Amino acid sequence: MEAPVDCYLVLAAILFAIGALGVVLRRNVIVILMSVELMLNAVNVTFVALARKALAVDGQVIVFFVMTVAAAEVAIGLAIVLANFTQRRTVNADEIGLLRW
Amino acid sequence: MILFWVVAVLSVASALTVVLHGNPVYCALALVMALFQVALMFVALDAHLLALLQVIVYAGAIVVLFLFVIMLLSLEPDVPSPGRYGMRAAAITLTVVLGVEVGAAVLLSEPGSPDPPPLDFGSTRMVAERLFTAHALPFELTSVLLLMAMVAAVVMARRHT
Amino acid sequence: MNPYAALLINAALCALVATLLLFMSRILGRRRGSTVKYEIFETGNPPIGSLRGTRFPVKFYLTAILFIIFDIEVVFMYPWAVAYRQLGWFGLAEMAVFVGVLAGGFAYIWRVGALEWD
Amino acid sequence: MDLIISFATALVALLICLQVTVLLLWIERKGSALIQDRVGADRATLFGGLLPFNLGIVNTMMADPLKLLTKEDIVPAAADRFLHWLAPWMAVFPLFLTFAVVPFGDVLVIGGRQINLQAVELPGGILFVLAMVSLGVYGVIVGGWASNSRYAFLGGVRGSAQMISYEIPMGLALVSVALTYGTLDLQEIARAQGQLMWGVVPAWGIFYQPIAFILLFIAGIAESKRAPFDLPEAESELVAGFQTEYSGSKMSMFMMSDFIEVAIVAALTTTLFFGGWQVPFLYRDGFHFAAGFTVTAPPLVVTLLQIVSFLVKVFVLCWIQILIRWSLPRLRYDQLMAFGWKRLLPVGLANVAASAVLVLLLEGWTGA
Repeated sequence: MEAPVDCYLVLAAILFAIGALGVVLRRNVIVILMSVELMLNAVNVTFVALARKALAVDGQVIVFFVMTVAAAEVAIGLAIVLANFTQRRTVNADEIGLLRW
Repeated sequence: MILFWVVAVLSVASALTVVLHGNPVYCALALVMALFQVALMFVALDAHLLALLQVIVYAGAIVVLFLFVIMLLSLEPDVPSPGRYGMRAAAITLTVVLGVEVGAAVLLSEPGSPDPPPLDFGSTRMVAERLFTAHALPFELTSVLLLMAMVAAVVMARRHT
Repeated sequence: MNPYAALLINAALCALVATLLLFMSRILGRRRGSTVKYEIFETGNPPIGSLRGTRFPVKFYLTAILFIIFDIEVVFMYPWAVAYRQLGWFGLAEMAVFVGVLAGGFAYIWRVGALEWD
Repeated sequence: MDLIISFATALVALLICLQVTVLLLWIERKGSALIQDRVGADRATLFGGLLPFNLGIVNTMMADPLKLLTKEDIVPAAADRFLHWLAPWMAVFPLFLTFAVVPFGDVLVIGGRQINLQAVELPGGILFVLAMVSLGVYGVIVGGWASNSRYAFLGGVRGSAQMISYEIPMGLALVSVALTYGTLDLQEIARAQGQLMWGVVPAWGIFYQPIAFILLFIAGIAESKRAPFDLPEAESELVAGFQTEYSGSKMSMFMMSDFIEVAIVAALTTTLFFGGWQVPFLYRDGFHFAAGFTVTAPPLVVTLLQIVSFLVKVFVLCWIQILIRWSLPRLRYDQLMAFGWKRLLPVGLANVAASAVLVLLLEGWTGA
């Protein structure tokens, strides 16, 4: 028997919550970025599940754009982490401070 | 149904590993695992093209970049240390609120599975035709986003060499 | 048969064989360890310092970042290639703009010298 | 019944993969000897030399893997034990799985039951191959890092940077093939190559996409980390690269992954550019030659011919890769990167653009 679509929605919400937890709890910027990826993926699952439910393929199309955003985000995010690391030798979000170079 | 539970348990377990494991390399590998489970969910939800692209983009590219950065910076393992108690409280509240919200949403919605999808639902051709006609403008804008990411990354990386 | 079920069977089989291979030496091989054997190989010298903390040229990250960008570009091309005959000239123009923008960026990073290894 | 058939085809795909690998080991040892004017491996005898003659191929094929598998397994004290074990598995598993989507024959009909000679009939076959190949990076980078050794780590970093760089041209080559056939299904692509052009030349992909073939072949060789792209394991610089700290069966798994990649490149190019399992003039009921000359053949024979044709093509392409490996010197790292990014990538983009325009012009012209 196939699992109803709603199950996937709940699962996606749990994954999203775990990702949010990671963003708040961890201090390592790289792990924070990973948690953000997790959240984005949870959202993707929601999109796909709803696309399946509404039988409209647009939900799947949006996932394309989410993937692109995720890739761009990681590319720039990690470039910032790198630039910061070469200056201060740390990836700790608390020590980095806000936007000061 | 069995498959769903396997995927659910594995994905939650690997997601928790990402969040809680001290060694960033293990976090990254757990992330790969979690993303695989998401790909399996896509298959179950008839998003066949997306499942494959998920593996190519996330597992094949994004996590590789994560691993590169972690390994080349040779980071020491760190324990998840919530610095401020306010943050921890906020996190738990957030999670609980979200859980309640989703539970309510699911309970309030009409139960039951929708109609079986048409045979080619989620096939490459179907998704592509939608993507390149109805969503042509976002698609073009995506290129600008990628362009900005490319240029920004290069500028950032070069500044400090 | 559902191709994904078949894929699952394949994956199970492949995983089994790979795991068997992995533990083969533990099962078949003898074990006669010594401290020297468990040292890191550094052409005979005792290893100096630790690998952790060594830094690497920024080029490697840059390569990985550029790879992600172009990978996304290629990913968009697959569905486009499949539906290309239905899209016709409109599809061609669409992809031309998309690739054109990225090609501009590519020309920029080429000129700036981000592709040079020295 | 479906389950049994599925299991059987899966087994066949895996066996093809393993056998080709072991056979390649022998071909490479003897082939390199041939090229370098040596005798090559000739000492392996069965039963300790009790047999008066040397069984050659069989001996080497058995002796080499057996020797490797019975060696001591060493995990350096400073290594990350879990990842050290995980890395070879991650290197080999996705490559094993790749063969599942490669069609090695047409549909075989036994007792009214149609069996597609492809373990997994995935509609996105090309994407699947690309995904699995891109997962191959993990074994290299994790293996190099987990060993905690300088040579291994340098090799791992070099290797992974090289592999991801050459994935882009590979992807572009595959896109132009997908454009030509309008599908991502490998079996459909193989079937589409069954026609004849002007009644004589088989309509193989190489005549439609010669540049894509060259791109894919070069990028594939770079993916398999063999000369002239063998910088990650350059013996004279990095001892053995990312596999320096590995021994026994784990080391053999890394070695195997290289050979499987050679076989994958060969199988993929065969399927996309050389008609896959197609034999020129052979159709489901037998040969149909140009001048109406026909030879009928039973379905089983046709299928066998197809499988043999597939394997022969694969081995010819493997042999070409081995020739290249033993003929060309190693590139320098900057040359390698410059070649991938500044030459192959623009050529790949141009090829996609040219194919796109040509597809529209030709099909508009013929009204198809």
